[in-house]
Amino acid sequence: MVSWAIIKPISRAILKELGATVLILFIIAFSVFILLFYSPNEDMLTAYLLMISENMPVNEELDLDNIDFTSAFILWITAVLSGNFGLSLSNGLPAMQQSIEFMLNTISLIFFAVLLSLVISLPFSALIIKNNQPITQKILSFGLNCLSFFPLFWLAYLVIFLSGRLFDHFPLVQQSETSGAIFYLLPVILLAIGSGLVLEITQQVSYEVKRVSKEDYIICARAKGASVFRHLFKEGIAFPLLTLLSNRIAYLFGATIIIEQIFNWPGIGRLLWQTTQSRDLPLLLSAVLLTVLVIRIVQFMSRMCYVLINPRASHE
Amino acid sequence: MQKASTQIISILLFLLAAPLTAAPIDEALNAYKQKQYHQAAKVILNSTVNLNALEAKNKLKVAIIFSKNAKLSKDIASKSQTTQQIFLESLLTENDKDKSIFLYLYLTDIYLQLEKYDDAEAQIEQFLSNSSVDVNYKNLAKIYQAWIALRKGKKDEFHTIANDLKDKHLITDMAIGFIQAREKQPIENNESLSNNIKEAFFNNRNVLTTRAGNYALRIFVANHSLEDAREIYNRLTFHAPSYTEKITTNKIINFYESTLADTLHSFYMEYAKNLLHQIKDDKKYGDTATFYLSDLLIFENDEKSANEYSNKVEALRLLPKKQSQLKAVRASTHGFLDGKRSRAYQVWKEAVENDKNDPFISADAVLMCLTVEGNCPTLVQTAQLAAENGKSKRFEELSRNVGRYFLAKNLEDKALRLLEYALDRSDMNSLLANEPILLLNLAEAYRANKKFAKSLQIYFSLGENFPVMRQIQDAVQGEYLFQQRSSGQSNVF
Amino acid sequence: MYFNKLLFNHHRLLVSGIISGFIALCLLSANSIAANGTLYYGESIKPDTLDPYTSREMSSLRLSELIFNGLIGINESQEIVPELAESWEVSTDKKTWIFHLRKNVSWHGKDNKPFNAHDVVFTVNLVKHPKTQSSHKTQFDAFNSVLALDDHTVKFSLTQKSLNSLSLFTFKILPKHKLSRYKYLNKLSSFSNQPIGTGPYSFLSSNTNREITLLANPDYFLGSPKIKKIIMQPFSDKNIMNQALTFNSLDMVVDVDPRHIDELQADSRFSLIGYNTLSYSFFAYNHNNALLNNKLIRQALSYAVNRKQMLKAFYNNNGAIISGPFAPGSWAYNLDVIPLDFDSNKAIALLKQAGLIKTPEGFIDSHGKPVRFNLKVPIEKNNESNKKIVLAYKNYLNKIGIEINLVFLEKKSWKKAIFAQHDFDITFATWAFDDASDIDDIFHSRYNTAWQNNFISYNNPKVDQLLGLALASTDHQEKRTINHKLHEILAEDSPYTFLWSLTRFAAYTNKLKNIQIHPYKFFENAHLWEFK
Amino acid sequence: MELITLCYATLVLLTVCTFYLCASFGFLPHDPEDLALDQILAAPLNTEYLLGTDYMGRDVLTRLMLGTEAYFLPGLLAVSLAITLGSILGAMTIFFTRNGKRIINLLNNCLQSMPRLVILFLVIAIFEPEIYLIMLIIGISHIPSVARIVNNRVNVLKEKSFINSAIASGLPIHTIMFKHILWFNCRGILAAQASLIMTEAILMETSLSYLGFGVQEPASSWGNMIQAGANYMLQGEIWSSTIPAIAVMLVLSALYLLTHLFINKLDKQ
Repeated sequence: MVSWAIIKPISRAILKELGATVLILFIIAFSVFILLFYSPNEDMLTAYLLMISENMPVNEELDLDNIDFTSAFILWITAVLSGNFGLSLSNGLPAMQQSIEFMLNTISLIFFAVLLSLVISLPFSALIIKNNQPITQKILSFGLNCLSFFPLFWLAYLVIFLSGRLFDHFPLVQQSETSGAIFYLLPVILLAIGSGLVLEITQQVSYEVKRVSKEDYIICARAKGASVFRHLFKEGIAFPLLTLLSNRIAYLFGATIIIEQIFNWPGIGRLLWQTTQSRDLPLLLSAVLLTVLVIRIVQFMSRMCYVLINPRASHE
Repeated sequence: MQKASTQIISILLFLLAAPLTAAPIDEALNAYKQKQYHQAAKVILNSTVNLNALEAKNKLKVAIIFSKNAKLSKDIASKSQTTQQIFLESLLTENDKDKSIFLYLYLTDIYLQLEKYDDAEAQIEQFLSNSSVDVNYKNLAKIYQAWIALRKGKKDEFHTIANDLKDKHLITDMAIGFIQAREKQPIENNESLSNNIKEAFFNNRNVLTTRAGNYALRIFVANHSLEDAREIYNRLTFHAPSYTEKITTNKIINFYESTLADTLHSFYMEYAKNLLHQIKDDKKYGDTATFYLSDLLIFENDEKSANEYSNKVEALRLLPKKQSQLKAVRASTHGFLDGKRSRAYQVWKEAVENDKNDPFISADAVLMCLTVEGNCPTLVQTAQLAAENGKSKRFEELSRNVGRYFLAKNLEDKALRLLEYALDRSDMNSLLANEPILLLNLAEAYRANKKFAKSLQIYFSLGENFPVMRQIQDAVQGEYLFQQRSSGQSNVF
Repeated sequence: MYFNKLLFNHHRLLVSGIISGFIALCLLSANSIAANGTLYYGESIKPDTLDPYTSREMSSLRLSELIFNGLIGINESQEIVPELAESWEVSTDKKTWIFHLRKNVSWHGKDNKPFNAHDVVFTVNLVKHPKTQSSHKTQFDAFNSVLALDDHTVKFSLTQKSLNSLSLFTFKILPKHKLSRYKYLNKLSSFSNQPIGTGPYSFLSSNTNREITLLANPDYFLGSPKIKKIIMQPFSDKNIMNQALTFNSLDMVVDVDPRHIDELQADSRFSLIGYNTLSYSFFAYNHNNALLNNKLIRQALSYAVNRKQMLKAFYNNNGAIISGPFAPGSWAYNLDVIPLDFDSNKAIALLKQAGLIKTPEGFIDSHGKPVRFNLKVPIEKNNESNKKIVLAYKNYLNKIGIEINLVFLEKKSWKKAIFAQHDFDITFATWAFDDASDIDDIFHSRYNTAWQNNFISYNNPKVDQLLGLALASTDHQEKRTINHKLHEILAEDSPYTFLWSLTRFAAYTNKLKNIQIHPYKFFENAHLWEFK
Repeated sequence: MELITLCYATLVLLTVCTFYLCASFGFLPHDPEDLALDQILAAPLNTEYLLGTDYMGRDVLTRLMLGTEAYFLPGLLAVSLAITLGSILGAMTIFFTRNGKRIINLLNNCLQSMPRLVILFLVIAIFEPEIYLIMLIIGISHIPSVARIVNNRVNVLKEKSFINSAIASGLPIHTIMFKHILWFNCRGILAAQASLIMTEAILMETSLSYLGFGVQEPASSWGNMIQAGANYMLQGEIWSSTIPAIAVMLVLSALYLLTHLFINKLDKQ
């Protein structure tokens, strides 16, 4: 039985978020395009515009060599809206399709990293909650903290160095044919620990659970002998996790740039880096837009989950 | 008190004496350890140290340095003959009017050493048919003719040609003396020739050309007047051409003294043998000295003393551990030179088969077979297998010697493979830290496999330590020039 | 080692516990292990383009060796071997060459278009087009005209005869049917990224990592290649590339970093093989700068640099210091020219002689401005030995009182600044040559326009004249003499500070056999390589 | 406990300040440009070089001291930019209509949905990789988030009708804005925010150094020291990168502890 009371706030939130997402995508596209339009490499822009205008009904008189900003932007945005992101300048494949391919690799990396952080940090926070000694707690979390304060790439080098000494054969590099899961090992561990995800989850969850369990109604319920687990899970674990995820997702994408660079991981971060280096405009633009889109989707989803669990939140 | 004062005095004496005797030898040993053998010898010979007055220990050190140089010079000499032959022949075959007539003369020289007398004769006649040559060179050509006659066994013809020369200069006489010294003939007018040389170059400070230096050094060595030879050595330039011909403004050919390396070999050899003879009865170092002496005798393929030394080597006692393990192989090698060949093959074979883990005895057996120019295909095959399968640094010497053996037998690709193995096994972090003889053979193997750039690269590095290498470098450059086929591209790396 | 033990004797259990738990998790979804028959090799420089003409980097030239063929080829023992041409004739004046082409050769791709004489003619005209930007154009200047006599015969006439005329025909042939809509070659054309050739390997795919997959061409006319697939993986981090090799993720590394040589040499699983000895590094001085146009100043800069020390510290003495514009492995190197020794006093004296004034703060020029040069260097994450050299150079010059302003540029902008705009004072680079040792395009004043190799705008009539003579000479010894003279003049004139020549090393696993590496083309006979 | 953390944090930050002062007055143990090419990658705790030498034979300690300038000053720039502009913008929201706040929210959302490194890439691709420019971008990109936090605080204050009563009591607007809102009520938050931004700026510079676009040599920064040393790490020469990495860790942990102190204080308020 679906009641109007649930549907209404959710649909309202969906509409609100969708509107915001579209607006944000537009703003980012616009500002990126400004940056690129005024960059010194005009010939690249011309080549790019030429390419996207090839299979489009464009005004024949448009002079692509001396195009002004508005018409260039309109040209680009119409092309993008019709799904035409152009072909990559460096390998001639459709740009968006490639970006999606790379994005999937990154998403799997991030997914596993989040999973791993949960696997590590939930038991850990349980441990903290259970023996309620502030000193050990602080020292433990401070130690974890220190790990995430080391520069990520240095940590990666250290792990590679040590794993090389420890295990004789340690597959470091993903080969396109043999995407065996073992290649995920180091990058995922590093992403989880080095970017501070483990630490933050531990802190947030233990803090929130403790806070919630001190609330009056929980104490009350406990006294009555009712099960408080559902509530505790909702308030103490699910909410902080969702907030954290939507706040940190952009940062995680940033961290993958370094990780992917080190492990030669064919992901979107590396793609972004390489396309800025090679000035491969079509690919760069589609990769940036895709990244923003994915981040927005993740934020959107977590918001939806939040609203689903707690319909009152849609008002905020 | 007394003890202290004697100590102080002895220290003072040591400090005073040290710069006079020990310092150059230490410096030389240092260079020797860094495999700069030429530098080591040069330091000793340039210093004021009287080698005959040294203690036995230092004499041994110096003798080892010299014998190393002697062996290397021999190898350089043989490599330079082959490379120069190829280069000069390809110059000869190039269809062009601007050809140098001196080509014929220098080619004769090479052919003579390679014992191709008919070719040599043909070349020298070509040279003499040209009328516009300076009289000195004409005389030289005639001397070469005489030399060919001598090699063919006609002693009288040699003398008649030598005596009939007109407009003789000192250099002509030196050339005749040089040939007699090389052929181990008694040198005519020995006394006066030596005196003339000394007068011309020692007192008057005339410039010693490479050619004159080469001749003089050989003559003095043949006379056993080592101190004079040393004087000549100190003034020698090792890397200069002995003749530069400018054919047009844009075409210059350099000709190098092809026998210089060989002369150096004889010089070092004589010196080393001399020193070793002096200490071979020493109580402490006598046995080691005898061992090294026997080593040199094997290297020279000396058959006369082979019998005597084959027993002597067996009886040596006070040897370093490594050398004493080599006694059997060395004694049998002397036996080989004495005619007991099958016995020697047997001993070598056993050495190779029995010693697979630490292969320095088998490496020595292969070296012996190579040195006495024996034919031991099965032995080398076993050694080759061991060398290819062995991974550690100890296999460097074995691979090197097997590679050298193949190179000597003209199996260039096999040789290159094994020498590259040797380089790989040696694990040195810079090229020049390797044994020069390995590098020299490797460079030659590269050249023979037409990998000229690599060959030249090694020669270039070696040339810094061994200036006499220059003649090979020039010839390899020349051969490369004729063989290169590319069209000319340059890229940013 | 001490550090390892300390750390791991105690924590090993914990760490391996966590890791093995995770491995178990991962293995649930593990795929198959690498199929043998694929050769992975690592490069540190991503190729710009894949056609053989528009790029100027070794990495793409190596690839083009796999994809394309010339009419003839040169094997690693310097012999001319027929490739697309079966046989050839030459007129008596050596100016007209007629090539009979191989029949039954087809281009890669599903349509199997046959290769014919028109492709050859098309290629020559395409590269000769004035708008084509290629550093290979000098080679094509020698062709006067080219004509297809029939489908399998081509006639070339040359402008002048030269010593190695035959070698001109090693240029790679491009397919006419793919490029017919282009008038000239452009880096941005789709062909440059998805090339089609006749060679032993055909281009399969390239992803944005520029990981390039090549597939064996079973119909290759010199026999089907033994290795089914070759995959080129670019690494932005040389340390990781080396690790990938030692952990068996790669089968071959094309250019081993000097600091890994010792490590790989000691490892019996790998073979190290040296190649391209014909290359050298240098600091180049822009002659458009009024000060650097002065020979004395350039000489002074060369004197001020202690090359021996740098070679020892950075390369462990694995290289040779050179004195002039040729590598010591080349036939043209003049052994009589001795490299300048490090002598800072002489450098200072020369600077004073050139009219600069020494003050306690450093040198100033006649207008009282401090002498200050911009040294532009590409940021190459993977080649940090370059950075060391540049820093040491700056340090040496600071010591004699000349200020160097280091400008690190991103690689693309560096190329543009150096080769196109000539906007720099000093730069550091490395040339790689083939064995013709032809420096015509580097020092001839004719080649000082954009994207040509004389980017320092060197102009010396005497050098120009000698270069012309060397090009036209048909006498081997004469050619050598001229080059020796050039060496002498250029060493004296110091348009560059010539540094050293290093051997490049490739490393490969011992699982591979029949490996022969061509001294400067690398993959020349890759179709014979195989796995054990 | 608090005392210990406070001591630790001040000690670390004081050391950094001393380093900076020493570097700017030229009190350095070695000449930073002096290359000892025969002493490359010397281990720490030797007689001549306390913390060893780097890959060019330069003294690590000297470069560590010198590096504070290029490493922290740009970061401070980013922080001060973000904090001043962000807090002013946030405080001014009292005059804003609902839409004004929405714009701030939207901007913040925009910046939150784009990895900051990507923004930096775009800027680097177009302009030169200059550290101050990079830090300017970092600073600017943090303005909306600071503004939003201040705005939230202002909203809370508004609910307590704190501001309205202040305006009613006739205080001038700027006094209310700076003194009452920002100083009395936001200083803890702002300080925490500042140290967060600083942390991010530092890590960002280090990451960019790895990609080759941080502070360029020969100027030293801790980031490029770690990067250069890391090249030798896999050969077992771990010290020249570990020392600056540890230094970074110490500073960041000090900042982290300070932040927590502020936040705790705030909680108690």
